[in-house]
Formats: sequence, C-alpha cells, structure tokens
Amino acid sequence: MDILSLFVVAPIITVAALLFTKNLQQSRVVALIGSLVQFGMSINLIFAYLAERATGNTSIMVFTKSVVWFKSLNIRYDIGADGITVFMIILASLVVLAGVFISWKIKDLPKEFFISLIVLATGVYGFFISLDLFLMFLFFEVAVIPMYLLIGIWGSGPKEKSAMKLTIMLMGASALLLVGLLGLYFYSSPDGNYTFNILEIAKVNIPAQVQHYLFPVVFIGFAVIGALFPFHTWSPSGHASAPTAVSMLHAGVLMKLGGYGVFRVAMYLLPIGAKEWSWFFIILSVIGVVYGALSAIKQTDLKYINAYSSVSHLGLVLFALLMLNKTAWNGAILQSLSHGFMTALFFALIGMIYERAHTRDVRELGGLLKVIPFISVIYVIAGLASLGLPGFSGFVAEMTIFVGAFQNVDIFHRVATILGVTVIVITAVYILRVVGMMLMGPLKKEEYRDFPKATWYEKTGIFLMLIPIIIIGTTPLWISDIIMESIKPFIERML
Amino acid sequence: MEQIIFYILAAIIIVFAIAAVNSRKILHAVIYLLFVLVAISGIYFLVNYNFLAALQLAIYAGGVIVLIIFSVMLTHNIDSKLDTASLTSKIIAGVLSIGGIATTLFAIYTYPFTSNDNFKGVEVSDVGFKMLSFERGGFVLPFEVISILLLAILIGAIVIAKGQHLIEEEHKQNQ
Amino acid sequence: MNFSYTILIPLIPLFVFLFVGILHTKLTPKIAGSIGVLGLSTTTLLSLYTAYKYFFEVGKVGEVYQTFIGAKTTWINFTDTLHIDMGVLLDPISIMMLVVVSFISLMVHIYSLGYMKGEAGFNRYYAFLSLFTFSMYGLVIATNIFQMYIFWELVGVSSFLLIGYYYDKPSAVAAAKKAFIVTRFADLGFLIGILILSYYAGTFDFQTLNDPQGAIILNGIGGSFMGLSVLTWALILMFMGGAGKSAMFPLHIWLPDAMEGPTPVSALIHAATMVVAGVYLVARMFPLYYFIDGGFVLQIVAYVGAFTALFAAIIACTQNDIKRVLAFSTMSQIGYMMLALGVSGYDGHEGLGYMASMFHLFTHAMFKALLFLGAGSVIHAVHSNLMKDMGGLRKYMPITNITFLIAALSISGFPFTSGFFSKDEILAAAFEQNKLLYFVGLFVAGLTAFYMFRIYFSIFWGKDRDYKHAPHESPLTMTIPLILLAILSIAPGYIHFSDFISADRTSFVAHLDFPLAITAVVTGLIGILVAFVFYKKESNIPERATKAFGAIYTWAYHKFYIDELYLFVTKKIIFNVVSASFAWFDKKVIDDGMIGIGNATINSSDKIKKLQSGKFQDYATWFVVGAIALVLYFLYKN
Amino acid sequence: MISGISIYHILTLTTILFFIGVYGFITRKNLIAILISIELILNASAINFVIFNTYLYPDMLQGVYYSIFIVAIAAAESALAVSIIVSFYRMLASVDVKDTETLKY
Repeated sequence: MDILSLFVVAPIITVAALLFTKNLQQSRVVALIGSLVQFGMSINLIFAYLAERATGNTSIMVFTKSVVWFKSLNIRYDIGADGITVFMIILASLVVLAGVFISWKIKDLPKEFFISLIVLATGVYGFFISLDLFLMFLFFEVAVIPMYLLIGIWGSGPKEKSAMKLTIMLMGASALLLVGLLGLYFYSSPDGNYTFNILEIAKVNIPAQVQHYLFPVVFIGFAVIGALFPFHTWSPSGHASAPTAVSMLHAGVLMKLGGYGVFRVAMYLLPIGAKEWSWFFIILSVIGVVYGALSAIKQTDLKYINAYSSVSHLGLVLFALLMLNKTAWNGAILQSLSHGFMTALFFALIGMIYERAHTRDVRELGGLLKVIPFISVIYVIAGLASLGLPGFSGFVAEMTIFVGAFQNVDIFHRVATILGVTVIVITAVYILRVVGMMLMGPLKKEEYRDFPKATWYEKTGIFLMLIPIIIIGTTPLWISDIIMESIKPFIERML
Repeated sequence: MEQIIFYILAAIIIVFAIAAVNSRKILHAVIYLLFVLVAISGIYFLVNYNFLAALQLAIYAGGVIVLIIFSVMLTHNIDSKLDTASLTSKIIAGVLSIGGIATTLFAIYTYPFTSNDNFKGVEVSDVGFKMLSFERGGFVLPFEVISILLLAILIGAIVIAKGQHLIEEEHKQNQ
Repeated sequence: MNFSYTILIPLIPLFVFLFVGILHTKLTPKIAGSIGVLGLSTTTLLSLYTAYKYFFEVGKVGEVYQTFIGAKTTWINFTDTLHIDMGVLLDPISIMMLVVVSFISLMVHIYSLGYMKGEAGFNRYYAFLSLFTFSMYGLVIATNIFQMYIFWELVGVSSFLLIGYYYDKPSAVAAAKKAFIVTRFADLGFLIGILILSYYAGTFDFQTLNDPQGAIILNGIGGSFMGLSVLTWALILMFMGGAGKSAMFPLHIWLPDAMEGPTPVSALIHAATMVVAGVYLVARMFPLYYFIDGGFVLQIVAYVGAFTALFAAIIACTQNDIKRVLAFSTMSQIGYMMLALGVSGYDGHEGLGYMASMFHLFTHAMFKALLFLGAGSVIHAVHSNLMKDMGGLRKYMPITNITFLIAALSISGFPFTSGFFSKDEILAAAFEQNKLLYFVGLFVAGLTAFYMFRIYFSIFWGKDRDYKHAPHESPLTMTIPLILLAILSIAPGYIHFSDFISADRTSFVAHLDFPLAITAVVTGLIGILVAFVFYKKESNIPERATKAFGAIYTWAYHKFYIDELYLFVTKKIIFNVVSASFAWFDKKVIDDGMIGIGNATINSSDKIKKLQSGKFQDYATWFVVGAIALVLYFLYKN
Repeated sequence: MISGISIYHILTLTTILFFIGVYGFITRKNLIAILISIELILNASAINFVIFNTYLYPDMLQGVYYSIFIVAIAAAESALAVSIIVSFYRMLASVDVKDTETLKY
C-alpha cells in the first residue's frame, strides 16, 4: 500500500470499525484512534515528502500511482502529491482530529455522526490526492453528500432548510463542474485517446476558443464551494445550522476544495481562459472580500459573523489565485491553510460558548472573559489572528497575497488590490465588535457565572488548531518555500 | 360500375363514421360503427380480397360489435344520452383533425405512387399456406405470437372482468 | 564589533511575556512583577551598554556614524527580490530609541509594582507590558520597512490590550476598540504605502531604500499618478500610518480616549514610546522623505505637525480630566517633533530640525512619562481623574509635587531644563525654514506653559477638597521612578545631541540661538504667569475668560467635535447605512434570489405537472399535435 | 384494383376515416364511444395495408397478413377493453372518461 492510498483506506477502515461500535464511548474512541492515525500519517507524509524531494525527485507530483479503473473511458485511479497537497492533508487531518475532540460529548446517534464525519474526511483526502479529474469529482461528491446528513440530522435551528440549500447549491455547482470536467476530457487529446489525468491534459494545449468557454464553467463550479460572491449564501445559513464539528470541517477544510480545485484544474489546465476571464472574477472576488466583511459587521449571530468572515477570507484566496503570479498563489495557499485553522478554531469556540450559554446572539452575551477565561482568551487570540495580527498565520497569508497582487502593474489590478487591502480595517471592526460586546464589558446575566470551565477535550481541540496558526505565523519560511517550490510548474504554464 | 360502388361505399363509410362519433345514443353509435365495418368489408370485396372481407364481416361485424353491444347493455341504461363534449374541445379536435387530414393528404398527393397493374386476386389457400409456412417469407412466427397474445388477453379479460371481490368469494368457497 | 547579542534585547521581554502570560494563573503577583522588572533591567543594561559601545567606541568610522546589522535572518520570501527579514539594525536613532524605550519601560515596570498593587489582573498586566516592550524594541530595531510594519501592528495590539485592561468597564472597551481601529485604518495607508514603495524599489530594506546615492533616490523610479510620483504617494501613505500611530490630526481621536488604560500604561505607550513611532518612522525614512520630489511630503509633515500642535494645545487648555490634558499635550508635543522633521534639511547644520526632533523625542519621553507617572501618583491618592477633585496636594505629596513641577517646567521650556534646549532647537529650525511655522510653534509653547501650569496649580495649590481619607505620598516603588525621571528631565539638556544624531550621520555643532531662546522663554513665562493668576487661588477669572472666549471655548472643550464627526461617519454612515444595507442586500437580494431560483423551480414544476393531467384524451391531443408537427417538419425539411 | 379508382382516392378515404376516429377519440366522453373511435382508426389503417398491397405490390401478401393480424388484435383489444370497462363500471358505476382520471393516483 503506498503512502497516499492509505489516506483513503485508513478512514474506510475507521468507518468499518465504527459500524461495530455500540455506544458513544466506543464510537468516539474508535473515531479518535482513526483520526489520530490519519494525523500521524499526515505528519509522516510531510517527512516522506521532504525526504523524497531531498533525493532529487523534481517531478511535479511525487508518490504517484496509477491503476486503470474503468478502461473504456480511460478513468484511472491516479494519485500523487506535491507540497500543497501535503499541507492540505495536514490541515484536513488536524481539523478532523479536533472535530472528534470537540464532538466528544455528542448526544444523538454518535456512531452515525462519527461515520458521516469520517466519510466526509475520506472525500476530502481523496480529493486532495487525486490527479484524475473523474476521481477528483467522485471524491468531491463523497465529501459534499455527508454534509447534508450532518447538518440535516445533527444541526440546530432551521437545519433542514439550510441543509437543503447548501446541498442543492453545491450540487448545482458540481453539475456545472461536471460539464467543465467533461469538456476538459473531450479536449484532452487530439487523437481520441481521451484522458482524465491532469498531468496528461496539461501537456495538450486546449484551443483558446474552448478555454474561453470552459474556464468560467470550471471556475464557478469550484468557486461556489469556495464561497464566491454571489454564490455564497449557502454558507452563512449552512454554518449556522451545522453542529460544531461540522462547521469546523466545512469551513476549515471543505471550503478549501474550491480554491484548491481552481488552482489545480481551472488555472493549470485552462491558462488562456484564466487570463481572459480573470478581470471578471477579480471583480466578483473583490466584491466578495469587501462585502463579506461589511456584512459581518452587522450580524448578531456569532456563526453568521464567522461565516461572512469566511466569505471575505476565502474571497481573498480566489482573489489571489486570479492575480496569476507566484507570490499571490503562494499567498492563496497560505491563506487557505491559515483560514482553515482559524475558522475551525472559531467555530470550535463558538460551539463551546453556545453549549454554555445556549445562545449565539452577541447582544445577549457579555463579559465572558470573567466566567470562562480560557475560552475567551483563545477567542481573543483567534480574533486577533483573524484580523491579521503578525505572529499568526493570517498576517503571513494576507501580506503574501497583497504583495503578490501588487506585482500586477495596471490600474485595474491596483484598484482591486487596494480595495482588497481595506479589508484589514473592516475585519478589525467586526472582530473587535464581537470581542468588545461578548467577551469584555460587564457580565450580562448572572446565570453566566455558573458556566463550566473548559474541559480537557475542549482544550485539546483548541490547541490542535491554535498551534499550527502560531507555527505558520512565526516561522513561515519553510512552509512558504515548500509551497513556492510546488507552485513553480503551475505558474510556468501560466506565463 | 366498380367506381360507382366505391363512391357509394366511401360515402357510407364517411357518413356513418361521422355519425358514430357524434351520436348521442351509445347504441346508435354502435350500429353506425357496424355499417362502417360492413362497408369496409365491401371495399375488401372490391379489391378481390374475399377472405379478408369475410374475416372482417365475421370477426368485426359479428364478434366485436356483439361484444360492444353487450358491454353497452351491461353498463348503460338504454335510454341514457351521452354527454356532449364542450365546444372548445370539439373545436380543438376538429381543427386538429382537419389539420391532420390536410397534412396527410398533402403528403399523399405529393408522393408519386407507382401503381402496379398485374393484380390477380388472392386465393384463400395461398393465404393459409403462407400463414403457416416456416420457410422464407412465412408467417408462422407472427401467427404464433398472435395466438399467444390472444390467449393472454383471453385470460386477462376474464380476470379483469371477473373483478376482485368475485375472486375472493371464490377463494372462500374453495376453502 | 559584534552586536549579535542585541538580539537578546527584544527576546528577553518576549520570553517574559510568554512565561508570565502562559503561567499567569499560577504565578503570584510578586513573582510575576519581579520577573518583569528583572527582564527589563537586563534589557535596559544591554541597551545602555550598546549605546555606550556604539556612540563612544565603534559607531563612528571617520566622521560618519555607521549602520550595524546585529543579526538578520530571512523570515519569508515573497518574490525573487522581495523578502521580509527579521534582524537588528543599529544606528544612532535606533539606539537612542532603545535607550528611551528600555528606560521608560523599566521605570513603568517599577512604578506599576506600586500602582497596580492588588489589581486582579496584575500578572496579565505585566505580561502585556512585556509584550509591548518586545514589540516596541522590534519596531525600533527593524532592518526593513516590513519588519517595522509587523511590530507596528504588534504595538498596536499591545496598546489595545492595555487600554482595555479594565475590560469590564465599557468605556475602556470602547476606547481600546477605537484606538485599535483608528490606528488600523492609518495602518492601511501604511501598508499600501509599503506595497507601492517596495514594488517600485524592489526591496523592503532600509539601507537600500535610504541610501542617498542609491538608485531609488537618484532616479526616482516609477511613474506618476495624479501629478505626483508614485513614490511620493507611497511616502504620503506611509506618513498616514505614522500620523495614525502618533495621533496627528485628523487621526488623533483615539489618543484622548486611550487614557482609559491604567496610568502607567499611558505614560509608557501613549506618551513616551508608541506614539512617537510615527516620528520615528519619518526619521527612519528621512532620506527618502527629503529627496523624493524635493521634500514635498516633508512639507505636509511639517504642516500637519504644526496644526496638530496648535489644535491639541488649544483643546488641552479646556479639558478638566488631567490625563486628557496630558494626552492632548502629548499630541501637541509630537506635533512639534513632526514640525521639526518637516522643516529639516539634510546636510550638516541644515539637518538641525531632524536632530531637534529626535532630541525633543528623547526629552519629551522623559518629562512626559514623568508627568503621567506623577498624575498617576495623584490619581492613586485621590481616586479621581478630574481636576475639580484635586487641590492643595503639595502638602500631602511633596515628592510628587516637586517632580511634577520639574516636568512641567521642562515641558514649558523653562531655562536649564531639558525641554528648554530641545524646544529651542525646534523653534530655531523652524525659524530658519518657515516663519509661519515658527510663530505657530512659539504660540504653542506659550499655550503649553499655560495649560501645564493650569493643571499644576489646580492639583497642588489652591485649597483642599473634602477627601474621603487624607491623601498620602505614594510608596517608594512609585516615587523612585519619579525621582529618576525628574533627574532625566533636566540632565539630557546638557548632552550635545548634534554630536550623535543628525540627518546625514555626521556631527555638527548646534548653538543656542539667544534671541530665539529668550523669545521662547518669555512666551513660556507669560503662559505660566497667566496660569498663576488664573489658578493659583480660587478665583472667577477662569470663568470670565471662558465666557470671553465663548463659542471657541465650547468648541475646544468638545474637541472641535471631531469625535462626533467620526462617530457620525462610522456609526451612522458605515455601520448603519453601508453595513446594514449590505446585510439587507445579502439577506433579501442574494439569499432570497437563490431561494427564489429554488422556488421558481418548484413553481414551474407545479405548472408542468398539470400537463400530466391523467386525461388520456389530452395526451392523445398532444400526441396528434406532435405527430402532425413531425410530419410537417419532415415534409418541409427538404 | 378497382378500375377507375386510383390509390389516391382510397387513401383519401382512409385518411378521412382515420381522422374522424381521432376526432371521436378526443371529443368523446364515454369509454365505449372511445372504443368505437379506436375501431375506426384501426380499420382505416387496415384498409391502408390492403390497398398498398393491392396497388403497389400485387404479387405479395404482406398487407393481407397485417390486416389479418390487425383484425385479430382489434378483436382481442376490444375484448380486453370491454372487460376493463365492465370492471371499471363495477368499481365506479360509471364509464365516463373523467372518472378514469382517478386512476392516475
């Protein structure tokens, strides 16, 4: 078994084992062991990756494996990894692990909950390692469908409606995506030997006319899950209704599939289309960035605030990708990672606060620093990280994006960039508004005094998210260099 | 002579067909249908398909009409008048029919049929031999298929017409 | 000379921060406090040692002070040429700032042992102080503009945390938020400025950027935008960042509110160190500011500085909260420094303003910290910030009285105090360059003397108020810093700053210009005299004066309604109109639009469903229609 | 072959007959009446088969066979239809088309 296929196999084994568990105690332990193994594997993966690169392997993807799966259509089980994949997998495995900790005390149907969670993780891992468009699409669907169950069953509030909205919008996007992928497939070879393999398709130059039509299809198909304006509305209500661990996984990992797919497929395979369309999508993404942030200011539900902040932050990812240069792309990947950890941390904290206060309305909360100091302090830290304070990952990512975006000289890109930069102020406003209203100030209600302190599993979950934020934020060099190295072949195709 | 007979038959067919679809008494409609069917068998006679004409008379004019009359008897009061269709639906159907006639006739008249004149008529024995022939051009297979179909329909018709509660009663009696 | 040990200067406070911060629930206040003081003492010694080594042993090669890079490592790579380094840059101004920061910070650390005694968040307070000190060191020793920006943000957040120290007080929370957001807004300009500058210059590095013989200054790269070169725009935007941090008009509104923080914090952050970061930024980039577009941006700097100095001084005369008076005074003095930088030249004696600015920065840090700490001592005694609750305290608090007086004299430019020398240099520099600015400066000097002595007399003279319990002198931990600072409010005046700090790094001789000095002193004395008449004894003169000024007084008392204007723009326009309409738009238009698409699908399927009526005659009709249509199609196809 | 009558004449007749059947099928409200219409339609097509055979391919018998089969199937169909009608009548006491709509559910 090769090192990457394990990422698909391990969760499946976990799911199989979960089937035999009987109660919460058993299933959470199994899920924990499973996700710990995955986490260990992802850590191992980065060392294996570095070792592989150290041996002088300079191919775009390492650890590749190719098995014919469906011969007549030339669908293959093609997998491989580069630096970006490696970090994405670490992100996913960490968030899943933290998600298991956060759901330590889940009440209803624990077995089914953990199964759905791990299935979702399988889809995510599979998506990141696939080199075959069909396989990628398959795993994409595998990741999206459990979301419906997770929100619809374990959610809160108008959960059915939110789950429906989320699933339908994402399915609509994947329908679009499928069209795009099939388009790629049928132009993948001039002589009829069609292939879904990304690296193979990249060797063919798809005619500019075709790229012109395919790019927006593929881009939007992926970008909907990356919360591209105006297709972001599934995200606030979806997040608000989802249970904590699902929000974490969804905002932290699943929404990253969008940017990752855009980068891997849309940009890599359709460079001419990307150049032609970039102006249009830059406008959309800048609107998304500023608009998401401005909408967040006025929200009162913590999860809504965070969801809009995600729209804003992920808008920056798309914005950076559309800048079409190495630095910005590096920033986009860093931002994906950074936002993944930050937003997962946020949702974890919001979940904890909700569990105690039974409300997420900031107007009803106040002075929580006094009663749950640990959670509140981490919330402040997460907030500061989110508004791009140096020393946390957000700063590194945003600055890389802005510097990268500034490499485009023309006035359109300049204006777009400057508009995008304003988000650092708006973000500060809505983060500090929450911090000021909810954590600081006098205690709003007396009953808040009896809030239980953070438990060990909550703390573990929190630290799992916080530590990478600080690592990326303080020592970004090695991470950004690995990513930079992996971006090179992609950017070369662009130029 | 044949020409005149044909026109007479054609007139009978059309007039009684129209009467059959417009009559407000169901039994009348059935009788009109009978006239139409008989006139059609006349046309078969005209083209020298005697066997077919006989078949038409026996099965259609004999069997089917009787069947329909029986069902009318079973389900209708003899004096009851049928509902007429609404004017709109009549207009729609009429326009549609006239349009269909126009289209089809246009298609027919623009197509140059090349008539073949050496027609001799058909012997009944030929029909019978060919029907049961399993050589090239034989019709034994459709014949068998039709017979199986008839059997199935026979059984089906009995079961359906018998109705659920009758079957159940029978079932009880057996027990 | 190997300066690599200087890396310890920021790292020690960082370590203290992490240690105290993580263990803040475990440590007793005593241990936390001593760790903080100990750490700071070490860094102070290191800074002094470095200053000594640099200025007196290795700094000067030939006639020029050299720049040393104590340590440097790449932090992140952006493009092939752009990368952020983290390092230690040592040159005259950074070392001077190191000394200022470490000394004031040490004083505040010691002082806080007494002032903050018994506070619930004592350990947290010391952790934040260390965080601030670390960030400020990092800012000061930055080797490149982006490192500076990083620590710039960090000091911002430390300031936020410390202003919001009393986090259950809504006004403190609001003030903290305001401080952070306003400076953040200014930093937006700073960041864009950095982006523009670095794109055209291809580097973040100060040494490359500031090289007067370098390509950037000589060639003035980049095109022009709206009549000014892009580099000028970059510098204007960067100055915006500096103006935000240094509370220059119109980005000053956060500073008075920032007084909600504990008084020692105000002394450290909002008087002596952080707020002068803007001045330091301009000084750091001075060659660029001076050479690009013939110093166009420096003119802006000068006028903004002068205006702020005047504006803040006028408001200071009307405020009743002593900390607010001091806050406006700080703004006014920083305006002075900006003014001095703005009128400065580059070579030799031309660079008098630059030197004066740094000199004033140094002296101001000392006496303003002293004023704040003295005010803190008073507040500690009477538990109020308001002047009406104070009076006649000289009997109860002799040490505070004397030290406060020294500081007040110093800031008023009384002869033989350090403030006298530094202010004189500034006025001299302004006089040489721009008479208008000189007179503004002179007028402000008079106002400064007036409002300082207004609060001095109100606090320490006049008659006693009915105190709940008799005020008493503060403990030793608080008075020792006061005494040390009092000494340093006088002594630095006798240092020849021009020997050490100048725009072009060569020493020159700055003479005391007697006519100007005498004018300034007389102005100051008039100010003091007026204050003496007004406030020495309770009288109705102030009230009459207030009436005489009428509307102007009311305006000034309300800080010229700038806060209200901001509040209107942010609250009414941005928050209630823009943001609310965006939220509405999202809910009603986009979300409902998406839901509408779903509903439209359902509705249309409802409609289509009717086609399947179950009436087989309908089906037959459609079937015939279709058949006819098909026939027609095939007929007419050919 | 009918002397003096071309294939066009006969086809015209069958077309008219066919569409009369269609008209009846659409307008009639009674199931048995509809059955009658269906018979008309079937007969029209049966004539067509025979006529094509006679006029165009006189040496073959295919048309005849098709007609025979049509007759057989028509008979079977009427039998089945009648049984359904009877059964339907027992259920709903009606042979109206509009009542058959309930069968949709």
